[in-house]
Amino acid sequence: MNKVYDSVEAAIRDVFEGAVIAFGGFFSAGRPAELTKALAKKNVKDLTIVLQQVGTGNEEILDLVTSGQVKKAICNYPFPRSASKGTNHPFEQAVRKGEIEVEVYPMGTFVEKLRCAGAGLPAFYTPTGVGTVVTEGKEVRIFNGREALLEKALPVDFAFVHAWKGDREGNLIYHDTAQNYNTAMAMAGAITIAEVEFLFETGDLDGSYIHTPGIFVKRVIETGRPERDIVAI
Amino acid sequence: MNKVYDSVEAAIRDVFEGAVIAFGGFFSAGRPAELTKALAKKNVKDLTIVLQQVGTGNEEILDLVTSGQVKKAICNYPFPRSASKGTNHPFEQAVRKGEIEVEVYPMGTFVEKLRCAGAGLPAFYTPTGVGTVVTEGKEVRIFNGREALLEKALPVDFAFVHAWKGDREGNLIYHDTAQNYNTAMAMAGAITIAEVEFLFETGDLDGSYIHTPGIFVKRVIETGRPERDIVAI
Amino acid sequence: MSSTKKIIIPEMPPIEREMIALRIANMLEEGSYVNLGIGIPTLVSDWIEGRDIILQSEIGMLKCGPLAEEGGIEQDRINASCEFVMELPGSSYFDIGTSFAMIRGGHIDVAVLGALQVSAKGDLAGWNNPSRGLGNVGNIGGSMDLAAGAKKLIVAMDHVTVDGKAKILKECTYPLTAKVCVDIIVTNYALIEVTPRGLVLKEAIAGVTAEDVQNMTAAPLIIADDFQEMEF
Amino acid sequence: MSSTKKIIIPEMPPIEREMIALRIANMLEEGSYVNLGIGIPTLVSDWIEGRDIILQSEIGMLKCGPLAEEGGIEQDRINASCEFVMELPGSSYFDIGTSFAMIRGGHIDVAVLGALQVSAKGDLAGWNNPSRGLGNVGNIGGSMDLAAGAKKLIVAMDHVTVDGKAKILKECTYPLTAKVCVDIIVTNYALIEVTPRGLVLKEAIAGVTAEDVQNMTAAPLIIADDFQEMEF
Repeated sequence: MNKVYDSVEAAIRDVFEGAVIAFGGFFSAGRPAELTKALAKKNVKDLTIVLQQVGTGNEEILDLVTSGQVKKAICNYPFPRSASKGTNHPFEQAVRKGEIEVEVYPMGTFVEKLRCAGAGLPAFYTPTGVGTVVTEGKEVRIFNGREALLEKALPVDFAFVHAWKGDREGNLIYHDTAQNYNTAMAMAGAITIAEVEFLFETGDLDGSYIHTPGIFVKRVIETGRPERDIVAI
Repeated sequence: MNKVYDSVEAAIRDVFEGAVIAFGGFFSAGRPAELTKALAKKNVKDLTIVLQQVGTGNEEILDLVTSGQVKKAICNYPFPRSASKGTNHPFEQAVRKGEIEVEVYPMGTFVEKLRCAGAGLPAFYTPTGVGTVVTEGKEVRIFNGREALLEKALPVDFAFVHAWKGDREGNLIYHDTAQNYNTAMAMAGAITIAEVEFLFETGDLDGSYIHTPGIFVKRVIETGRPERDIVAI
Repeated sequence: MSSTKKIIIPEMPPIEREMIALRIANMLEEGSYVNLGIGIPTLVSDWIEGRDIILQSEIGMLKCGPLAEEGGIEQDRINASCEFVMELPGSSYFDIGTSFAMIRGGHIDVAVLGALQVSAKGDLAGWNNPSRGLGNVGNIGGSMDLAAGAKKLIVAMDHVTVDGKAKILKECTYPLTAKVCVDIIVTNYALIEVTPRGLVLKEAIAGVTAEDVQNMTAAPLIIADDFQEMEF
Repeated sequence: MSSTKKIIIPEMPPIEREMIALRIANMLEEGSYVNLGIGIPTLVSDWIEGRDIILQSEIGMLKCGPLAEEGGIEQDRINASCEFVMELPGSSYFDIGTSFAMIRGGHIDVAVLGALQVSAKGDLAGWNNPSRGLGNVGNIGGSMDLAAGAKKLIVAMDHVTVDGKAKILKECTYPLTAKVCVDIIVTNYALIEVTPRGLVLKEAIAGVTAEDVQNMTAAPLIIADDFQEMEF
């Protein structure tokens, strides 16, 4: 199998209006910056974006926001940490104006919703968030004397992930903490697209140490190793 | 941290009557044979054993059965494949006589029950088993038009796992398909005990390719690389 | 109609198990991920060597290779039937949790399973033959997950039991593996599609008529407009 | 008592943030797995170098090392606060799903978190200051999972807000992170244990009396039998 595409543009050609797209990465580490930039240029409207947070260390995602392509964001740490930075931040401003809807989940719930979508499990119970605003509108149930709330799987139409090494069949290896959400998002995507820093021939990666087996990945593009800026949150 | 024990006997010293114990392995691959042999010698009663199956390729587990230490088995492929082999099999005979209770789950449900126990998730819904005997006595609920049944986490008091390489802090690497249930069971165990073929100093294993991070493992024993027999099921 | 319906076996001998496997292999598309169950399904692997089809083994291996010959055996590399297998370029290993995420999550394009019975609606009974007398406990293994999760489910089996009883029935009488899950049944006499209208007979082996197949089948068959001889 | 209760700040200046961190570091046991939140909790790491304590970072790193100096920076190796960190012998990396399996699954012995408010029952409010005016959306991050999952939860915070309001209250008025989750509160004036009987004042810094602490606290304090001066 050869899942390699020649360009990021070709790899995202079928992203449609209203699509739900997950973006891997945690702050600066392991984010699919090249795919995101190509998406911003493509200018597809009414997107729901699923990601850790918007615009701190992954500034390229802001182009989607400022160009009005984002309808909704599903996050776990949506805003700049500092309230004063937030006031001047285009994403927070768009949320305050009601232009973008935001849904927030605790990190562990967020990642599990994605994994469950990829794993064919429609829902799960978690003790996280019981007795907080996260519980609102959700079923709460007691298991072994402890309350837990019902959370549903979060499937996505597309998952954009960033890997260190990849082969032609979509087997992926992430680098250090750049793995983060990429693994769960790769599972959750109906169409998962991986930008890889280094493309290998099939068979050149050790099959015992693959983080994302190729079955979860539909398309692969080699985008090179980026130079990341140092970011303060 | 140094989690290394000198002997399998010392590592299992606190296994108690009535304990729930998970055993890694799938048929012959990746089974904690040395820990199991030590447990059989220790002769602790009323055990609930949690494992793929009993006695095909993991004959050492039969000593627990024939010596009457097993009260219950939670499995996914409990009996020999062949009905005629089964008739002469001590585990199947014990089950037929009502001496051992058996609970059976589909493979995917079985492994997820263990992972959820290790991951602090009390329960999940799965479409697997809907409309079958597996559903009996369980809640069925519809998500997105499809039925799913409620399954609960399966925590275990002890998990015995077998790894290829391990270090003093309990970081484990499994070999090929000998990984199988070991990963999920290591997570599920209140006390997870790993027998490793090769023990390394902490820092000698590549941290990017650890299958089970040391936090899930309480005790480590080096037992050498076994010679496995070829087994027909 | 019931499972006790009188079954008439045609004079024409059935095809071998290998040919059932070949017919199925010919249905698989290039670029697909496939899981093969124990028994006849395993034989499909003999017919796809060199093709762009990746086999998943539920034990936790993707791109599972052919059975290992003497000398190529690695004791820690087995398939879900506990047979030693070969590695291929691009093979990968993972835990059973991830393996069943693939299976249940709809990432497997085709699963090929054996069966004890299949119903007119595509219910599958395959894990528990009540004659074994073990009640509701038995070897479920990965079958229920595969039946629930694969995008397409092909059943490979003999058309009737060794003692001449129908295996394709209006309703299954054995414990189910999953309801309404089978897409195609390939037997040693015929190829049948499960559709919302019912069972559609698409192919029969050379020398066997649609009537012959119906006479071995305890559920009504709709003869396809393009009904034809099974080719390989 | 409410959060508007009149708070009296003692004349004795509080200890520095680093000393709060040191007090907490001294409570950690050898051989424990610890997760440190943003803010004062992060400073705990400065006091445990050379000790047999393993730090977990929710981004997916176990045995997270100290902050990386110029030259030791690897752009793909950051902690959950987006700071570059060092690797140690035995460090490992994994995905966030596995990371939160560790956290929620009770594998973390101690979590140290900052807080905006703590209640008499040990409720924690830390993720959302309503003054920001963003309603029910905000930066939850990993805080709710840590509060729900860690075996022991220590809160590290200033005793009162910058504008002199109580942070330890009968009931939290800010959105909760988790109910009944805090075990110990260490502030720049005192160490308080949360018990089923209520808040037990165990230690106060030198020159500060139990009464002084009560005067800064909008929940009733029980003075421990072994109440003593905070030592480092």
